[in-house]
Amino acid sequence: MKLIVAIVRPEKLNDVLEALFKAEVRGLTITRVLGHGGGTERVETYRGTTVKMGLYDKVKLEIGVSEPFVKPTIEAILSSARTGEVGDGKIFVLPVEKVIRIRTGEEDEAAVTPVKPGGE
Amino acid sequence: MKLIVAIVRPEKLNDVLEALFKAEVRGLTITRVLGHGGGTERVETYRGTTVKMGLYDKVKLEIGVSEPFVKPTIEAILSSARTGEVGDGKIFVLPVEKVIRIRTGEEDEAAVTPVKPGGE
Amino acid sequence: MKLIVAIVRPEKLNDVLEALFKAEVRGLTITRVLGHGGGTERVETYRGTTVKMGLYDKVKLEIGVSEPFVKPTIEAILSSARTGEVGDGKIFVLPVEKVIRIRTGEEDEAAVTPVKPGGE
Amino acid sequence: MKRLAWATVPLALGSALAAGGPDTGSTAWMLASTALVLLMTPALAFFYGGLVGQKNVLNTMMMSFAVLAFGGVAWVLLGYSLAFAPGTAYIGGLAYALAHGFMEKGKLLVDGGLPVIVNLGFQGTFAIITAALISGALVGRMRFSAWLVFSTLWILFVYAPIAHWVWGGGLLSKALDFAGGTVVHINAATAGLVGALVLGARREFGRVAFLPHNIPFVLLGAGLLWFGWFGFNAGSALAANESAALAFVNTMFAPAMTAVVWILLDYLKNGKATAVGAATAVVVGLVAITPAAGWVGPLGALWIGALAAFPSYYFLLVRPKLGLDDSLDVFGAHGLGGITGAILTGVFAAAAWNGGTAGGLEGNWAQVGYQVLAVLVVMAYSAVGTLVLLFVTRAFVPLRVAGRDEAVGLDAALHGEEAYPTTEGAILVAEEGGAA
Amino acid sequence: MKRLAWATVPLALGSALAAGGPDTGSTAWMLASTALVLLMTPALAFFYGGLVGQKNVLNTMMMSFAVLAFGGVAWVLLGYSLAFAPGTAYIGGLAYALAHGFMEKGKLLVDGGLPVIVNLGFQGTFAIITAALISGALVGRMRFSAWLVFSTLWILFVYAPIAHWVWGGGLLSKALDFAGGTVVHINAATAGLVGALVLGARREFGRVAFLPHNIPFVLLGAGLLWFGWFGFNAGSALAANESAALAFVNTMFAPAMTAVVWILLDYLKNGKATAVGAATAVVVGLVAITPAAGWVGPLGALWIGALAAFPSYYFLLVRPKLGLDDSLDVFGAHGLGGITGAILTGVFAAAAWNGGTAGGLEGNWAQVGYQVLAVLVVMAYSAVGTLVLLFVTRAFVPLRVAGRDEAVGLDAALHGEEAYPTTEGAILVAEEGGAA
Amino acid sequence: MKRLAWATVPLALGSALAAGGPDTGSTAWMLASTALVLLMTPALAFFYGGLVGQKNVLNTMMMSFAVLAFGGVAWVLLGYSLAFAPGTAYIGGLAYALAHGFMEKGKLLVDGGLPVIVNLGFQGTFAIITAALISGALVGRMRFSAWLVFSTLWILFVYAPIAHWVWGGGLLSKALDFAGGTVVHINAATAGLVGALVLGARREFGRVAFLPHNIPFVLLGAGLLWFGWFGFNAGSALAANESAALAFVNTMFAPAMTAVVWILLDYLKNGKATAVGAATAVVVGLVAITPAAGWVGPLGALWIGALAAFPSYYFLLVRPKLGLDDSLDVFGAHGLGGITGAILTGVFAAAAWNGGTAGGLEGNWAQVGYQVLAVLVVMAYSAVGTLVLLFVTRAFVPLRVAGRDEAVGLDAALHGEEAYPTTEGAILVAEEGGAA
Ligand SMILES: Nc1ncnc2c1ncn2[C@@H]1O[C@H](COP(=O)(O)OP(=O)(O)O)[C@@H](O)[C@H]1O
Ligand SMILES: Nc1ncnc2c1ncn2[C@@H]1O[C@H](COP(=O)(O)OP(=O)(O)O)[C@@H](O)[C@H]1O
Ligand SMILES: Nc1ncnc2c1ncn2[C@@H]1O[C@H](COP(=O)(O)OP(=O)(O)O)[C@@H](O)[C@H]1O
Repeated sequence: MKLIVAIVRPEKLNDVLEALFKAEVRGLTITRVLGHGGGTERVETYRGTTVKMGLYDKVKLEIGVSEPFVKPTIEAILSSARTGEVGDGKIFVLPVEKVIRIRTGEEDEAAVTPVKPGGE
Repeated sequence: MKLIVAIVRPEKLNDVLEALFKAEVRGLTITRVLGHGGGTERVETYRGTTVKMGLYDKVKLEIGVSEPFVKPTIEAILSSARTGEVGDGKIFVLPVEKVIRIRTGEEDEAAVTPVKPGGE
Repeated sequence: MKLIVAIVRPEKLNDVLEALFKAEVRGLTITRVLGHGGGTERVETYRGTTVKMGLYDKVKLEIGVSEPFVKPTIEAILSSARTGEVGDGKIFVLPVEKVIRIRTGEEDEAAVTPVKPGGE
Repeated sequence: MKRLAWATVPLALGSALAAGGPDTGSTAWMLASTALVLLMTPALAFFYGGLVGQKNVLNTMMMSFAVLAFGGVAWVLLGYSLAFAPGTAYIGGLAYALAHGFMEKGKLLVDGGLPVIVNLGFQGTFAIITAALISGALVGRMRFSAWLVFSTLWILFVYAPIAHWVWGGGLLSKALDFAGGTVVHINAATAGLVGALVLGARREFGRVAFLPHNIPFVLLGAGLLWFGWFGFNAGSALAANESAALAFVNTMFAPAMTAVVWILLDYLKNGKATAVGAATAVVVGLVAITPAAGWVGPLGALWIGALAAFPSYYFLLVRPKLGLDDSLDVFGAHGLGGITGAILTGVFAAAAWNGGTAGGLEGNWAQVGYQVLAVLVVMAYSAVGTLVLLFVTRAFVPLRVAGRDEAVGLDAALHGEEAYPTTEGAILVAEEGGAA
Repeated sequence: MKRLAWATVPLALGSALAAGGPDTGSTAWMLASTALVLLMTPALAFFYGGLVGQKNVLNTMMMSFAVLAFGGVAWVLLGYSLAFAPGTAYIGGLAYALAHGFMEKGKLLVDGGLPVIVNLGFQGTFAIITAALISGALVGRMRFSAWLVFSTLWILFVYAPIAHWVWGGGLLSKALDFAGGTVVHINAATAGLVGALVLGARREFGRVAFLPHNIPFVLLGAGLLWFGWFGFNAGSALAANESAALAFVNTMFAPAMTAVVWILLDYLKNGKATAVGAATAVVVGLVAITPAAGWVGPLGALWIGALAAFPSYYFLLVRPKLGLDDSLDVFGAHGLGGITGAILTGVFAAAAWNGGTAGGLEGNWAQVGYQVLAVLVVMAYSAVGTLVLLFVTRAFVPLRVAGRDEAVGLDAALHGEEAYPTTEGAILVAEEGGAA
Repeated sequence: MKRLAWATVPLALGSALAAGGPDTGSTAWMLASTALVLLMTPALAFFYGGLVGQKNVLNTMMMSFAVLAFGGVAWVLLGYSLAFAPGTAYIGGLAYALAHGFMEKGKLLVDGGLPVIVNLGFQGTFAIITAALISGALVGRMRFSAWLVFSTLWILFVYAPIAHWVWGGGLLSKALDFAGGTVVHINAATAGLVGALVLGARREFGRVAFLPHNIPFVLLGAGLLWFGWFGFNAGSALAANESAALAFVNTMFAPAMTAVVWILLDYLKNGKATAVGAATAVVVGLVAITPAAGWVGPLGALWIGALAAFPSYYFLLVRPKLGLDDSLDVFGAHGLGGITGAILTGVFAAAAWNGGTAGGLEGNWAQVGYQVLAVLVVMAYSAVGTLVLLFVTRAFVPLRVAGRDEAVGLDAALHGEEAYPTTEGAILVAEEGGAA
């Protein structure tokens, strides 16, 4: 089991979601974050107060996957999130010791295998 | 040391916090996230624009615990966050190499052992 | 490769960013979170409804670094984020299996080495 | 009381009128007042909308806006006539239905210095805000379609008759009610109380904290309500005269006094002056001065403002503990504020200021009796009428939403919208259905 | 039509005037009306600003506020004269430029019971809101400096001539347009349509869902627009008289009816009554009743309100599918609402209510012809004029922003601000440049 | 100047009055104006509330709302009398205290065509907004209870005397101040400056960027302020006459001009037209035209609007670098705008437009001297009076909050509320104390 953490541009999120969907990745969690990287800064002025905004809106995806899904997931993200300009983001692959589905108590592989829709 | 990452329904958060409190888990960090899972989608319409909202509000808890607390923490979450309907969320257990308490510089076990109240 | 996850006070964020900058750490991702710890609670009253607010605004930093940067990064955070009062936060060091820069596909060390500005 | 003046009292005021033409000054003030009172309903939408949680903002606001639409149309077609057309002591006739009765010999009728059709608009804004006020007791669980049916029927069969009794020449003409303390506030608050009891509490009531999602909106609503209330009270003089001026000044200072007392009570209790409290106090003070506005002097107004703070302040504290989910405290603010104001109008009415009608302090304690009677009659009729109409409504459509919808929030469930949509994960749906 | 009255029609109304002094009642109403119409432009800023995404909020709002500034100054210096000074049938002269023409013998001129200078302000608020309306079609991609140039020229060379034709004694004086259905709404909507076509769609159009960022703001805008519209329509009577009262009441009930129909259409389509829909309906109803306000009776107003819902409702549904990025549906709401209202004014004009002018239903179908003609002439001139001015503007400054700026959002890119700034990561810049 | 007119100048205007009755037209306008000016204080709450960070929103807004409460009550009990009752040249007497002086022979007194009690309300709204303005210099660190004490005393002992000098027949009656440039704006700004210096800067001043949390609120506040300012300036004519019309039009176009210049200055400096800047410019323009509104012609108003932009624009840029934590630039906007306006009123006063009073450009340069003198006297008295009252207040309660409260934010610390509460982690507290 791995946790794939990807930071992407917000305007690319829908493309990424679609690519993941095609790669049969179903479950994931998304967080609005602010990224700081190699890019240039933006200046904003509010009356006499001038500030540099060094942080940019980004979106973080966290995707728990079993081993066979690691590669396809990464590839789906790489292909859909890339613009080629500074600020495209990063992917981190973290080891996971255990995954549990709260609803059923199922663990690991079973926990990340999607169920038939019908709920929420 | 482990980092327990749990994604739960926002309306269950208070129950989960209470359960964790009873399990003597004190420190944790909470993030508002959006979840995508096996559930069905919601349709919204704004004038001529119709959208599917495939993301649902969830809450992510991150809890750094020492080994003996791993099991009670997971059990507290499982018992308090479950509704039985699709969308209850997941728990991930991640290995942690080191934990440091910023205030004191204490490491690992000591870092996650609560102090007496009185501060913030 | 490691992922350093630090939870700090929002009012200390700028100091931390400056300290990290001086430590030559460039890339990082920031999330607004709510922390629960050993601190005291705040009471708020809205008409007849009185609530205890047990959560405090915090900021989470996630910083992917290569081994040689682990120590300087932690030290930069410790020195810049500390106030000495309860609520200063925690640092977690997590193992990372792989890092990829989305823009270039570069992996690991190369992925977290900053590029020359000019983009975003 | 006052609306009677409409048809029967000659204009005792300034401006010399060319035969048949309106008094342009009073007409100007009544047009401005009507616009001001109309604004109170969107203002209420913000006052209420700020007080609810984020998942029910639009539903709460739409409950007010919908009355502007459905209630407004019902008013012009039928309600106005039931309230103001000649009829029995219980209800008006149909002579003014469908916008009849405003013309004579091919010209717009002028009476009391005003084009009579102004009354259709001015009185309509009162009917609308009254029904909208009720919604504060019902938010978070009522089916929107049921609200549309109920609120429209309520304007026709609860509001219009009571307006007739008090202002249309009916039953309660001995009570003093300058601008609608009983007709509007006590009436709406009683209906809200009954509605909250019939609907039952929200499922999460008592377990989850219901917090306001946007207190600046509450303050915006309170500010705009105050602004609009000048039209409500001073417009109820139906002329730009001394009575309007007195009502205006009282409407400015009474709620100021209520807010002073409320802030001091807050300090006594918690050591903290809450903004939600201050906004609530302003509304309570406005409610309390409404029946009294043109009958009392400025010092009487200050007393009414001060005294009105107490019942509402303490009732709001205990209400949640009673298990009563009058969600936004319509009864605590408008009911108790209205009752206090109605009774104190009988106490503080000052013959010198209002041109002849004495209150209890000037020896006429009988007036207090008339006031109490009017309060009781209105509450009784409003309670029964509301109950009947809720059951009538339920015959067509369930009153409450499904539990699932209540949990998700009424904005998404009933309106298919969120108050503050985010684009993340919003996938455009093409006509054919398309997309992932 | 009405503004002609300004100079030529004697005051048929009440108040006896001392020689030369203004009618204080009508003056009071016109001052209040001017303030109300001025408020409509900030209200529009909220209506539009709530409908856009978070990265373009300030730019959208500034497009309205900028017209208050640049358009206002242009109006007092030149625009008013081009519209209202004696001139040809096509355009007014320069006699009133630079605020001339308001004094006589060292005193402020009074005519028709009003200080004439009131007209400079009242008409100015119309010019401003008209240009501001156009911006809804262009948000999210237009360079702000280009908007400043274009909108100012547009007031002078498109709005002023059309106002002259209809109200200044020019070409179209046979059409009924009580408060500006053609001059304001059809005119602005046509300009918006042309502008949207010339600018082209936003880059993400059709790929990304453009969602409103704050629907309470949309409701606030709609509420304040309704409030202000009473000045717009009832103020267009230019007196506090019966005609103003009728226009007022119609302005209250017609949009109520539009909202009723719209909500029912929403229920039929999705089973959900949307808040954005209700707010839109109110605006459509207000637009539709604008030309008719003083010409039709209340039942005619309800009919116009009801019928106006249909074309706009269905056009808004298909518009995005046409590939037309009229971003905030200026044409669907103001264009179609305006056309429906203009034509139906010819149908429902009621001689008894307005003092003599019959419409189609009373046999005078020719009036419908005049109405259609006015619509076509205004649309044709507005389209051509807008096109020319866009090209003129482009000669000085590109109309569209860079693609990069469109992606980042116009608030940060063009105004150097965010609507809801956060302090995180904001590093103070010292004078010398300093910091990281 | 003008308020003197209240008691002594006969009504030179239109409407023929029945003996003793009010002029309904002027009464209508004064009621509307009073409502408009009252709305300015909630509007200011939004203008200021949007400009502060998220942790101090409610405190900032409450500083304005509290003046509506405490200041309003103090005004009716005592302040009005100190300003307007017959007394010495320095301060009024007690004849009008406790709402005396509005009746004669059991009837409400009418004078100058108006029910005299209107003045109690109209003047009260001025006193309230003036004190509320000061708060902008003090936000983020002042103890709320200290503000309650200070602002109430300030209305009684700084505002009322100055109003007496200028309008109540006192010292400064030679200066032209149509609607309160010195009494309101320069006075409040001086008090703000002194207050900011006495309190000292916020702890994070100069280290952390203080950014506005909600710029749409700033624009909403500016829009509503503009709307209300029509009552402020045109209402100061105390009648619906030519002078009111002129003041109205000037209030519309002068701030438009200021915004034009400000936007151009912004373009010159950064290439970006800021929304906060535009909103600020509108306020600066409104401040500057306030003393001049009825004294100058429209072109003079444009000049005043244009010239007023410069001192404020540049002072706002340097102010933070001076180490002066006049947090929301009360001095830069209201002080400099007010001084510029006061002096230029003496320059541009146009005898033809105002009925006889010439300014410098027409040869009467002495008037500029009176203007400067009035500015200096008001600033001197305001500074000393404010200083004394701050020390008096400090004798009872500390002026500043604890450092810890400043860091947490004044909303949570002083009011026990957050502006935008979230339910996450909010645990209901039962009566007994209960829960985790
Ligand atoms: N070392 C890192 N740790 C965590 N997040 C990072 C790191 N480096 C970059 N990021 C995230 O990725 C985003 C893009 O990175 P950036 O360096 O700007 O561009 P690029 O990856 O194209 O060189 C940043 O805004 C930040 O959110
Ligand atoms: N593989 C995953 N990786 C990360 N988060 C996930 C994953 N699967 C589910 N989640 C999170 O858990 C939530 C609930 O999951 P879902 O599949 O909808 O229901 P259930 O777990 O009951 O089957 C999702 O909304 C998402 O936030
Ligand atoms: N075990 C933990 N797991 C995750 N986050 C924690 C943990 N303990 C503390 N935190 C985070 O660190 C913040 C500060 O911790 P707290 O215990 O209040 O103070 P201190 O670290 O100074 O003792 C908390 O608000 C929370 O966000």
